[in-house]
Amino acid sequence: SGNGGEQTDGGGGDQTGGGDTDSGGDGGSEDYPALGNYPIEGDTAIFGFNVPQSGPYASEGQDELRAYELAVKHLNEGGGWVDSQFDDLSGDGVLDYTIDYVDGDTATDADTARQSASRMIQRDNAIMVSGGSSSAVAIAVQGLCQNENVLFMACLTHSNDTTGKDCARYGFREMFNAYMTGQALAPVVAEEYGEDLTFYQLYADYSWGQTQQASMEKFMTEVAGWEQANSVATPLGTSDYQSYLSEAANSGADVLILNHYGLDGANSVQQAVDAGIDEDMEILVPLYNRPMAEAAGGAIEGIYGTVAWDSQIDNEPSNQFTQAFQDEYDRVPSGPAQLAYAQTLQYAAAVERAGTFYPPEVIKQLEDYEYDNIGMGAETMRACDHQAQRDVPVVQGLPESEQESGRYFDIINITSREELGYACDEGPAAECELGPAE
Amino acid sequence: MSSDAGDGSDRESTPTPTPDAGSEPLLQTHGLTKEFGGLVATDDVDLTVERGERVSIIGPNGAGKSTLINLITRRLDPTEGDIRFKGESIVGMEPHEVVQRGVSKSFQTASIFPDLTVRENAEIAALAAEQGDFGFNFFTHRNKLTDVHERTENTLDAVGLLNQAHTDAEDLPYGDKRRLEIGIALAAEPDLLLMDEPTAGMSPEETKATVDLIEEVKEELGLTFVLVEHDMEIVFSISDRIVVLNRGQVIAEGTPEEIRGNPDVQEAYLGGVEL
Amino acid sequence: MSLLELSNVDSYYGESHILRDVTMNVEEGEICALLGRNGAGKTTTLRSIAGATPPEVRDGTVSFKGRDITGTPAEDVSAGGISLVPEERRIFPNLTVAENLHLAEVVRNKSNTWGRSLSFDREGMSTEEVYAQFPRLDERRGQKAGTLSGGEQQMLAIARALKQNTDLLLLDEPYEGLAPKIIEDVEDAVERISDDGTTILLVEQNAAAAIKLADRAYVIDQGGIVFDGTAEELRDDEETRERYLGV
Amino acid sequence: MSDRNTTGEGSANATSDGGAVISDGSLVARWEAIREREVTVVGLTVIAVALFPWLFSRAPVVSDLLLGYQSLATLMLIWGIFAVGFDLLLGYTGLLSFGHAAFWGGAAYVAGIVANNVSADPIVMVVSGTVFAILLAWVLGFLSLRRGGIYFSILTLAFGQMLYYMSAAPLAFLTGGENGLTGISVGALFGQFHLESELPSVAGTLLGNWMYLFVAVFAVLAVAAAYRILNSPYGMVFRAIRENEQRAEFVGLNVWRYKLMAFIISGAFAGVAGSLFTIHGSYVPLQSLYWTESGEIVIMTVLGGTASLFGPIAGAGLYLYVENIVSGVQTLYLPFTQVVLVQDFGTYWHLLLGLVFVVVIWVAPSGIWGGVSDLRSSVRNLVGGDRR
Amino acid sequence: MSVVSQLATILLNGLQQGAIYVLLAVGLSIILGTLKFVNFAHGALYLIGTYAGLFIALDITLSSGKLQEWGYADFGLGWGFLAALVLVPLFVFAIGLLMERFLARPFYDRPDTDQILVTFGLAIVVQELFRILFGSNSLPFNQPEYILSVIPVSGPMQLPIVGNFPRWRLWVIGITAVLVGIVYLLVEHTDFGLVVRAGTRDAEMVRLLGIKISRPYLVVFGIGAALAGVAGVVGGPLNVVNPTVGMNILVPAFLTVVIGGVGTIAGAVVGGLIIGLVQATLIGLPSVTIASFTLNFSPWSQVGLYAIAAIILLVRPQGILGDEEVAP
Ligand SMILES: Nc1ncnc2c1ncn2[C@@H]1O[C@H](COP(=O)(O)OP(=O)(O)OP(=O)(O)O)[C@@H](O)[C@H]1O
Ligand SMILES: Nc1ncnc2c1ncn2[C@@H]1O[C@H](COP(=O)(O)OP(=O)(O)OP(=O)(O)O)[C@@H](O)[C@H]1O
Ligand SMILES: CC(C)C[C@H](N)C(=O)O
Ligand SMILES: [Mg+2]
Ligand SMILES: [Mg+2]
Repeated sequence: SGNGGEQTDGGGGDQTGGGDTDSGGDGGSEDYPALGNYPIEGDTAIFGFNVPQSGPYASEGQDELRAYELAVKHLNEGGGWVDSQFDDLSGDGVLDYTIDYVDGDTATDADTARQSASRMIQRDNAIMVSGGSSSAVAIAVQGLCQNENVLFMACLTHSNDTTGKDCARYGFREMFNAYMTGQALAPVVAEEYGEDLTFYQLYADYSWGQTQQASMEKFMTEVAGWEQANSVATPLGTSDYQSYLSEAANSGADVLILNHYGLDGANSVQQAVDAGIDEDMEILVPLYNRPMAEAAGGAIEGIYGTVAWDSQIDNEPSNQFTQAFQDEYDRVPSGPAQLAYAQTLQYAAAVERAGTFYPPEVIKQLEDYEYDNIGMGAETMRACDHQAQRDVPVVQGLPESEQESGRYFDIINITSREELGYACDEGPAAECELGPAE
Repeated sequence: MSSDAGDGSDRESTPTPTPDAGSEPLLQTHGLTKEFGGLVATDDVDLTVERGERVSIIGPNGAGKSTLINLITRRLDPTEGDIRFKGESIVGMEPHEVVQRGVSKSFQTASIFPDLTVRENAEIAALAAEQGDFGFNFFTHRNKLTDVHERTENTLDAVGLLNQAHTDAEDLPYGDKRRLEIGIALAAEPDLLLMDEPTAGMSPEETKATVDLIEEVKEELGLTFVLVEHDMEIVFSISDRIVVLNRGQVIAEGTPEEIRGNPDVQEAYLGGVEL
Repeated sequence: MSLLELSNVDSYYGESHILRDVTMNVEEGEICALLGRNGAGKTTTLRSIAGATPPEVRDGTVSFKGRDITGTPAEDVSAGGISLVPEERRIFPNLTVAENLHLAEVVRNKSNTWGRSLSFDREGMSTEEVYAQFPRLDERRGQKAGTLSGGEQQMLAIARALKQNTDLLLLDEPYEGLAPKIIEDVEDAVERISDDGTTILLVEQNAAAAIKLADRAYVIDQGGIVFDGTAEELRDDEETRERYLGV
Repeated sequence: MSDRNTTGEGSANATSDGGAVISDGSLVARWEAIREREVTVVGLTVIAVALFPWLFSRAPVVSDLLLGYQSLATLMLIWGIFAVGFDLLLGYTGLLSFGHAAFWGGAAYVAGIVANNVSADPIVMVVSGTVFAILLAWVLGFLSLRRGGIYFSILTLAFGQMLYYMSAAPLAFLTGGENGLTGISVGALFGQFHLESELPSVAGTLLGNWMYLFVAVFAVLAVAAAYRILNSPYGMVFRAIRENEQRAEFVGLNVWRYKLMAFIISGAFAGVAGSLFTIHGSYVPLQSLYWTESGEIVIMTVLGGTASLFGPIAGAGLYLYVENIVSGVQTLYLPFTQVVLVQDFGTYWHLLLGLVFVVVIWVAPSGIWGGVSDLRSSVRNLVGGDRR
Repeated sequence: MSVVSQLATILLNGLQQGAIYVLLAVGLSIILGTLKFVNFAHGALYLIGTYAGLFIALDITLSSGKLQEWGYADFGLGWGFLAALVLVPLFVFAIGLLMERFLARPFYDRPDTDQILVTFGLAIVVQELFRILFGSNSLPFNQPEYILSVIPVSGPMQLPIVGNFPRWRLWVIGITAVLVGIVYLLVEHTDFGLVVRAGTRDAEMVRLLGIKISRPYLVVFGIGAALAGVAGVVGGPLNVVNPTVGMNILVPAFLTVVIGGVGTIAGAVVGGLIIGLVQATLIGLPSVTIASFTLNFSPWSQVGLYAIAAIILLVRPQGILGDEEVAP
């Protein structure tokens, strides 16, 4: 059955101290200096789940929170992947600590998210913060966590910058990024629509949209051999794209790439179809998710994109998670839920391996850690930029008549991680400076 | 309205002192005209006020008295004509600039600072008088401004409100509000004081007291003032000269005796009731 | 029973006590003058009758056709048959002459009474009657009232009142700012209206002009009635005139 | 004489209750009394500011009840500074600006940009942010004050939004656009003290870190400055303008320039606060220029009580408290029992503030502080008779 | 694509975007002009209109909010769009009446600042109520395909010169034109309008003529509110639906009023068209390259809006069609 990760080099050498403290309930205060919220007072370790409970990504946030709660439950009481996939975890707390959590509302707003994270860290002494949705928020919170020496297990964030120019020693990302989306999508659409095409891009004007736009430009030009006609930023929060779409239609380009996410994306696709653009142009939506597909309805028919994780992915960990989630909440988990669940367990397992909550030791355990237990195949959490190296599913929207609850697209292809990614001195990683652990 | 009844000749016959001859008049208007839409509120008014003179302006409602005052205080822009104060044209100035040059006004309805105390009301006026129209003294404690304080106290003393110095202005009885209003106007120690119906709304006793107050400042400060008033008793008792306005035009001008006997004034203002 | 009766009315603007114990009555069909100097309280009296606020009537009663109308809102008083032609004319400058006049009709017009049914002793004039009365206005139907001369505005204000269903017309200084020739026109109009059976309460500072028309007169000073008698009596009462009318 | 009325409102008149004798001697005495009171106000502020973080986030029992934490205490002071300045404009001068986010956010950005490109010295950051806010206030004030009343509010709103959209897109190369300004690392104070580090010994227990101390110094200075301004000729002129602008003009005051100064001064306070916000968070969200941020300062000020020195600070504190702490409360119990009053109480925080705000405007325009003052004076009257 | 067709498209887009602002601004403007009441809660009426339209027209499944928690996740009447278009204005009209009676009236005599503050507070309260009840998730407001099952209203429509244009957006322009026309006729050519226009200048005199001005006031407020409600219904399918839409649309709506001039319907129309056109034009303008420097206009589309507004107000403080304020 599922094999947990193996320890690669990196962490091994200095790890002795951590091992010793394992037995002492104190979590090793004598061996490691106080840092961030380490040592933990009392016998409960607090996780901070900072998710959007309001704002445009609130529905993603809610599903994340469900998954987080499920993860905490499994950590304390066993169940789900704790029993089946993560050998490091006992199902009886982490080390000798019971896990508890606090949650906060980021309102999909960077400032609010930071205030909320800061409360979790300062008042509630959270030892780890997880969350995200909207890369701007994730990056802002990640920066705060770096300053506060608290680990940030990024959940839903897809911008190259999260593990690129804004990367942090204290932040780890399981989600793939825009760059990989470009890599995964380019060959598929080149194959489907042919070469020598021109494309026109609209993108949400913030970290994610910008890097998504840049990545699409790079790979559509380099890999598919297409030519970019124009690329236009739309302010984040735009919901009426008509003027932008008119321009796109006027450009005479063959392909329209809509770098919008969530309902914004649903809107831009729908409005494009409503304006008859699909009659003259092919449309691409690089990053899909379910609420968006749901909202866009028939408009997504035939449109290519990538998704994080989907319950349609059929392998053992995926099915186990879907089952556990459904048992608990009576609903099919979304991609973000899987990320939230995985990131929480991943952290806990690293603590177990480190034998301490002392953040630098936990970081060492996570860096270059290899695993194959969260339903996306074999992965590595790369040390140089803290970006998971993983597979990326490419999907195509179904016509309205074939859509049913929980099924809105076909998984065309799960692009293997071998065909994706970039070296540590390449692409986004070249700009990454992780900063100190202590 | 362009009726041509009874205008022109009378006004031209009244003597208009020639300007710049030796001692300049304090205030002079030339062809001052103010139109509101089609309505001519003041029509080609030439008014001269000499230093130390007490001039009253009378006339029926809507004659343009208040408009004239408002033009002089720069609350309104003239449509045509010029206003000179101490020989300097004040047309185009901001109201506060005119005040700073020595023109003060008491308002028709009591215009005070209701939520401030009586002392503060006076102090604001004193401040403007002592410190000019603007200063960068936002870090100076105002209690350090001895000169302002003296002036405040003097003003309150002059209008007899020292005992109510701590009362909120809005809590004063109506008459005292008018008193304060006049005090605010006086605090600047103006060269020219314009008063628009200072006794309106006062009881006979209050009116008497106000008249006494005016008489008193007139003596003490040697003030020049222009009074708009409907109370003929006051007008005839304290004016050196009376100017009668009707429909925006000066129809007569002269000493109280001359005015009393002027048939045009009878007709236009006093109502044609034979005396 | 007089058409209009004020008994012991006290009116205030905020805390200023303006009308003090005013008692007066106006008989049906007469022209009654209310005289006094500026600020004596004439306008305040009219406003107290018409239900306009401020002032506030705190004591005493106003009754019209035997009904106590103290404190009745202005629109109800007006709809009940008392029309006020206020000081300063108060025509609507942004509306044309015709619209100004039409407005007076709105309330009378069945479909526009906002739900009230009324009965009147006297119907308001028709538009044509009004124009016949004031030919100057007829010439200016389409002109914005704000651009009329003062005298024309005054005519418009009176004409507007005449278009209402009015039993009692309150005129506040109708000659204000009018040239003598126009004053005569207005005087004629007032007389004719009176002959038609409308009762008129006329407020003036110009005692002579008022006495010419009036049957009876009151003189008010400092908010209190100081004289009450026929026009002749006032004409002969030199002392009152001198003391209270400033002449 | 110095034992009461430390709030700064209407203070000057309270001193001269000795009577109307005017002589140099009494003026000097009066000035000294004022001085004394000024020292008292500042002294009390210092004490309050010094005790606050300890009470709020560390003191036994109290802090457990309050559920406070250090960085929120700092943030409250920062917004408090902003609110004090805003009240000079709204409460004292009577001008309702809906564009103050421009000064707060503008200063925050400038402080951040300076830190990233010129000098990360916290003092340099504060100075540059504030100078920018002052210049900006001068320009925007010049334009917006051309009209009064609601038009002033709408103009400030419009200019504020213009700045927001400027930094959202065209100036994104400077501001980071929607991502906010990231990567700010604030230098050590005087090259010595890292703001994040704990203060030594007792100071550490009371104040916590250098950051708080740094902000607290500015907060005390802000209160002192505001107190002084209110007791300067300006304070009186501002109130005169609020009461009767036209009359103020006709006593010979250049009302327009005073209004502009009120705007600039309050912009300066916003600038100090905005710069401190950057130092505190080492991050500037684009949201800091959005008009709802202006709305927040309006709410804080009005809730706390306009036209009072400490009301707005209390309002800022209360707002942030509700936003950050009450919003996290899951279940509201009847005090000292297990009886559940409201489930998910925290989610109602914004609604709650909105309702309280409406009620305050409706029935208690003097705000919370006004309520407290009324209470205090009625208690004083009860206890001390009517010693004027 | 020819320049002509591009210009025509920009014009049409500008008209359509302007139309929503016009609907909001006409209401704001007549309320401000007639009742002298500053309504910062006008956006809340738009919000109510949008949600009401959504629930009347469609069947919605809520995924968050208290209603969902309380078990009322499936929501909506699904009566179709025409029903929404008729019922929502009536509903919001009624809300407008309540607002006038219980909120505005007590504040007529209070300073402008108090009016701004109290309505701003109310706007927050409404927004939060919606957030709590319906969740803060954006809800999709799908466009109607047909009205009365026969008239197609969605999908592209082939226009001369312009080419494909979304049909629904043409409807929005049409509906706006008709409604604003009706309101214009009502205000300029009926007795009701006469009373309202007279009341704008001198409410007391209107009362002295025997007319109960408080009723026209109520109606004016109601009409203003209803227009905001319509804006919510027709604009909803062009945007997402969430509790912040009201606050977001408020500022441009106010700007429209101030640009056009308070109290004039024509002004609101002109203001709305200027805003719509400026926005559409800046987005539509091709970028200009001078030497190696490329200037893109679309990032300036929002800034441009405010800049134009600022310029207009500095040159003509009373707004393009506004009356000069009467001298003191
Ligand atoms: N701001 C204004 N707009 C239009 N017309 C005005 C304005 N101010 C005054 N008027 C008109 O100008 C004329 C003169 O008014 P003014 O106030 O000067 O009269 P007055 O002589 O002071 O009268 P009173 O004795 O009643 O105070 C009046 O007909 C008045 O209606
Ligand atoms: N709105 C008001 N607030 C306060 N006091 C007022 C108000 N209106 C009038 N007064 C005062 O009430 C008194 C009576 O005023 P009123 O207008 O009734 O006089 P009037 O006899 O009509 O004079 P005029 O001949 O000038 O029209 C005056 O002293 C006036 O100042
Ligand atoms: C949630 C993500 C997958 C996409 C999102 N817009 C981001 O910023 O990253
Ligand atoms: Mg006058
Ligand atoms: Mg009168």
